[in-house]
Amino acid sequence: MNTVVLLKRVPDLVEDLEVDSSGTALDSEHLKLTLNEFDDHALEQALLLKEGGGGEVTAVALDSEDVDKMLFTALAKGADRALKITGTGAVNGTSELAEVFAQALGSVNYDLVLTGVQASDDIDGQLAPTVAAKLSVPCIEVITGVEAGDGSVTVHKEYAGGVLAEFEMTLPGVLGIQAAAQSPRYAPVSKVRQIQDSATLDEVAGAGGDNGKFSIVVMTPPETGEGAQMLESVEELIAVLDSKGVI
Amino acid sequence: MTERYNLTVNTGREKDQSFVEKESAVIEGIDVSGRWNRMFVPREIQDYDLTNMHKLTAIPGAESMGWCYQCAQCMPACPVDTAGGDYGPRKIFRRLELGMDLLDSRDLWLCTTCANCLRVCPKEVDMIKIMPVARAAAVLEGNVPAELLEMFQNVAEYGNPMGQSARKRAAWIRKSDAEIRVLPKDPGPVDVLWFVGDFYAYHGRGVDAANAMARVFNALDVDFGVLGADERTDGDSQRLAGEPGLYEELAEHNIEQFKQHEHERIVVSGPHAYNAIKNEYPAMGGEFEVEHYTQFLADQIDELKPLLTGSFGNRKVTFHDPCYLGRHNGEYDAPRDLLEAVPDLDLIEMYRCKEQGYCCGGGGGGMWLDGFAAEQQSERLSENRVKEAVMVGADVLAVCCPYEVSRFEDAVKSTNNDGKLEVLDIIEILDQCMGA
Amino acid sequence: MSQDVLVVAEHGQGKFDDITFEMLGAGKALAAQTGGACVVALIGGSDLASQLGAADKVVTVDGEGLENFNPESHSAALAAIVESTSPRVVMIGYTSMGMDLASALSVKADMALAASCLEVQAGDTVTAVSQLYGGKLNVKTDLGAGPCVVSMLAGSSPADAGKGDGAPATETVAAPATDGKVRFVRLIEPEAGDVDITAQDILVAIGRGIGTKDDIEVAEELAEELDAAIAASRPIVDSGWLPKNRQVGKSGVKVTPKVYIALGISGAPEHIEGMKGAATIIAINTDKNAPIFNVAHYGMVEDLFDVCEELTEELQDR
Amino acid sequence: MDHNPILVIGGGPAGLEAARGAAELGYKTLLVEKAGVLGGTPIQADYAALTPDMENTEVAMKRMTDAVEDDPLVDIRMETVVTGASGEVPDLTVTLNGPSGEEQVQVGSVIVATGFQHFDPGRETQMYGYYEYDDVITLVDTERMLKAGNFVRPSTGETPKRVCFIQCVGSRDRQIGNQWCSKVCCGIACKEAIEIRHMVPDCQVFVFYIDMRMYGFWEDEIYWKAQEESKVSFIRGIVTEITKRGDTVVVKGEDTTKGRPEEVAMDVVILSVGKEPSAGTVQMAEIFGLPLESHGFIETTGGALNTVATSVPGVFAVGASVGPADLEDSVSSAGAAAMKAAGFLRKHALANA
Repeated sequence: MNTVVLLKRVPDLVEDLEVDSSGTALDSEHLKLTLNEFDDHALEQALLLKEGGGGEVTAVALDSEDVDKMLFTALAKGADRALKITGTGAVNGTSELAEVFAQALGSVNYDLVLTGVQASDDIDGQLAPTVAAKLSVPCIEVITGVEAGDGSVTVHKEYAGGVLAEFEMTLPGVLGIQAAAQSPRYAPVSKVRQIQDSATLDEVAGAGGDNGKFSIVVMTPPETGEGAQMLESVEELIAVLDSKGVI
Repeated sequence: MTERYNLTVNTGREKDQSFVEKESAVIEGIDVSGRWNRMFVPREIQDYDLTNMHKLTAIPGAESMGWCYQCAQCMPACPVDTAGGDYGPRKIFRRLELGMDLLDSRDLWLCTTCANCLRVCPKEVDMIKIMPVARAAAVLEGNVPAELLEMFQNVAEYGNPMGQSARKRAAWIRKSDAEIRVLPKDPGPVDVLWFVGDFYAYHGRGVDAANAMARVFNALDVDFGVLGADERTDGDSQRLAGEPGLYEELAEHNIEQFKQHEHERIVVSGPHAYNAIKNEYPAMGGEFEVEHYTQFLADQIDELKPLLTGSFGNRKVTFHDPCYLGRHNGEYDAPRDLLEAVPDLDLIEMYRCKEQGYCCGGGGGGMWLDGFAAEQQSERLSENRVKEAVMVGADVLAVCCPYEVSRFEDAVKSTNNDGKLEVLDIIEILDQCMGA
Repeated sequence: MSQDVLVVAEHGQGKFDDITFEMLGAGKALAAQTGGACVVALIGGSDLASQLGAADKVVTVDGEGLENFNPESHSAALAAIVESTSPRVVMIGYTSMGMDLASALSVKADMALAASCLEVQAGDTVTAVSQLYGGKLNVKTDLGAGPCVVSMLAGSSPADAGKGDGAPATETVAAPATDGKVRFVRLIEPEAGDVDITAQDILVAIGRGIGTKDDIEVAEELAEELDAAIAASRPIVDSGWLPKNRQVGKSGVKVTPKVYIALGISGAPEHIEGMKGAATIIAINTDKNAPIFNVAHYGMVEDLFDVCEELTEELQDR
Repeated sequence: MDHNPILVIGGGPAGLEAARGAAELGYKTLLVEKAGVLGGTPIQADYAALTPDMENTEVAMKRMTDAVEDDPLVDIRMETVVTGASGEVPDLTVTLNGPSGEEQVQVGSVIVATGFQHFDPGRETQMYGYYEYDDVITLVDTERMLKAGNFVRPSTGETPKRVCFIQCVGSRDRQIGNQWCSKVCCGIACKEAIEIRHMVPDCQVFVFYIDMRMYGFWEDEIYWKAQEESKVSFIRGIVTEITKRGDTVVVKGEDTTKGRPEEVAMDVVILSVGKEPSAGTVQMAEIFGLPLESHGFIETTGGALNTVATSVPGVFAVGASVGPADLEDSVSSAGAAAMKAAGFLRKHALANA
């Protein structure tokens, strides 16, 4: 089974996010991008499927800051091929991103497309179902388990409260991965550096999207309302617990 | 209410693979599943399968693992065995002879590279060389304890093991009451380029020491600057813990930073940074004059002494030699010279000091294997050491390695020595006694 | 295009999820702004329609394969309802089921979409406020005048506003045929856990800030002192450090204890969704900007280990 | 200078060196060798290489035999034994029995260099099954195979995968009466282990030992090299018995550093047999009236400071005839004896001048 993993770089939430003077975009000067953690799970799940039943894994990402390293890391982890989509410029939102990915997938032979269930910057929907709709293939979101079958996959979709629904999905299709069967593996930097020197990234020119059907009015930190009453010491904390009658 | 969890996902490799453990076992109605199961190993040794021994000793750098002739001199010197770890170079050798795959074993991760074994080993079985290359091989195979893996990921992503924002490395400087020149913002030649280090920059107790250092430098009129957010982890612990590529990336970065700013010498807060810059960076193209802060200050003891106007109240202070300042780099005097310069400070020695100094457990990546190691040992190395400090009657345990303040403070608590022993960085002691 | 607001009901195992009523309340308010009706799309389980008294109208689709949620057949059914009702705004839950429907509908029906919404307003155009970036920023978007889809965060409006008596008018749309590419097999209930955290008075919840599996011990000791149970955010459970039945939030459970102590939890919306109903929330985190402090009643910017240890000791001494 | 020749009994390394030394000092020497070839045990037992230098035995021994054969002062009698002696040195009458029959010669001094014999592992007990199992062999058998360049399992002729040495067979054992350490077996086992690893690189070699007795330079030049370069495994704890299981022989013992019993299958087991006084040594002692020390070797009387003098003036004993010795010991004592025999004759000549 050949699997494609769509990887997306998102703002790193470890950093403070600042909005630029327009009020409608993040301040790029202080912006650090990192791989969407759910996409990392999608990649892990793809690698597990390959290790379990063969096939190839192709990692696909849009050209952006540090994307080469991210793709070489995917190769170091065990992906067979890395595809960089170039020349798209800034992409506005999930719908446009999905359009770019869907077009790029035209040049790839795949059975299954995996990507993260969501991303912290999903303004206009999630990537997996959006790409699937554009490709006119089935999709299931919030997947925590995938088993390869013959021309199909059996998956577990997670609902609130830990209830799982088992589905069978005919391939080709798309899955939005919530969690891989194991934590995403670590790619030793030595290996990444070695791959960087020996492997190459495939490139494909990206076609522009539909520019999205929304515009950002303003980005603001959430109102804190009254906010929390800040405690300065454990004594104060004990007083609070005492007042709530729990100690 | 004690809780028991029913875990289905196992992420760590915490058990010695050389032991056969039944999934469950009940004897006379008592469930002895799990770690007590070792009794089910066949008592007779039925094979000496040396495949794994040969696999290991074929790794360049790990050859000497096969040289052990079981004299066992390493055992009493090994801090891990002392702390009930059932561990030591001789035992690793024997387990290898019995078929253990070190790359897939708990034994790979317990060594702190303290070099006590090498100090006494007549065959020069060199764990300091063996462990990093063996671990690197294990890391490539994906066999890494989860704690350590998280550290690698944090360092790879953010340049510090805490996983904190790289930009916030300089955050402590903004709050400091000392005058600190941040070279990327305020470039120009300086005498001293101070390599602050992760713990001084990010850890609460480390920041205390960093501020103390800045104040002492100010008082001595040291012409110094720091790299601020451009600094990254020195990489020594990552190298020793088995991520040579990550080490190289960090070293390349730091060397480039060091070369960008004109300076006479680098002064470091930590022994690991000292070891890396002194002994490892040259191979990466970075030749620099580097001093540990105790060495730098001990050289100026005559200027320092008149500034030490306060009293240390005749408190008894004992000093813990950091492995990477002492045994690895031969510096035993500078820290003691500084402590002896403090008025009304009574310096006493622990039984295991200088060349024989005990290890805090944080070296060689141990800092990020604390939970893993604690599970394998009857006590933490830091706890063993704190007990010794208390035994010799010390009021203060003085350290000069940024890993150690938090390690030993935790150990003071866990050994119920709260209030009996204070852990202070030497720079904090100097700062306290500078009057105001 | 009508001015109606179409609320997509979410249900499972014979009852509506809270989000259905939350959206119904919000949908009615929105319909008041558009001047249209608030219509509920009920796919499968048309026998539940009687509980939707607050709706102006209920459009149901029933048929084989719709008894249980199925991304493919429910998407097709929703598309049929949207085609027949031609609403201005479709409201879908930002939930596991809703995620399968909203994006697909947006592409297939060529409608604008805003995800993870806290609120929606309609004037000449529809605007929505999405909670994004792990709760660190709210993004207000303009979805234009045309039809649009909004997916609503659970808990973004009160459920009570969507509850009402009466029997709304009911319309039925025929279930469209599908390719059968997605086939429902079965539901798997979580294994009964040792502790039901939804039934606890006090929860000590741990998040990513705990650092390592072994450090959970610190929280456990505190929990023992408080006679509390241990709960966790998603990353802790994903790492296998605690079992699934301890997970609070979107893909875990919703909890309403008297006191919820959040240790090292930053407060991603997915987590807050599950715990904001707690009577008292105490958050301890080293990052003073962590979104958890927005929902917490009490906060401490401290290292969780220090606080836990000190608190545990103090409690032991009492 | 007229004198009766110095009689050197035994053409092994010690005898050859004694003869060469005496001749070099200008004394006529009569070298008597029982076998048809010079070179002693290293040649007769087909040693492949000498310990510790690993020099080819043929080459090394040829150098020694050439030295005596090329020297006109050395009279060599092959296939000849000493059967009697009467009178006193320096005018001792010795009866020789050789290819040309019995002959009496007058000798001025005697150097006994009759060497040792290997312990026979079946002599006292069969616990190692030497005569029972084809794949249980001795150091000597191994030398033969190594010299032939074909180290195999004797039972099948196949290349072995696992071979072990068992140290101290016939040595350090009160039960069988040999309480001494044979001094060289540890080194020879290491040497052979190295040779096996070179010849059969896929074969794992183990050495079961009580303590590895590597004297002087043998420590790092043989033992450490065996371990560090040839990756021979040394397991502390001696084997107690050997049993046959299917196709393999199983060694049973205790791994003393683990404190656990071991039962490990081997393809070939090599018994590191020790040294005993040779039959020739015992006979010569009788003929020349030399007392034996408590272990059965010829007693020397000078203690540590004169290692070759016997209780009979003018009669000296060297090499392994006086106790376990390595080549260095044997050759050194032979040199000392040559010097002392020459000195004995010279003193006598001067006294009678």
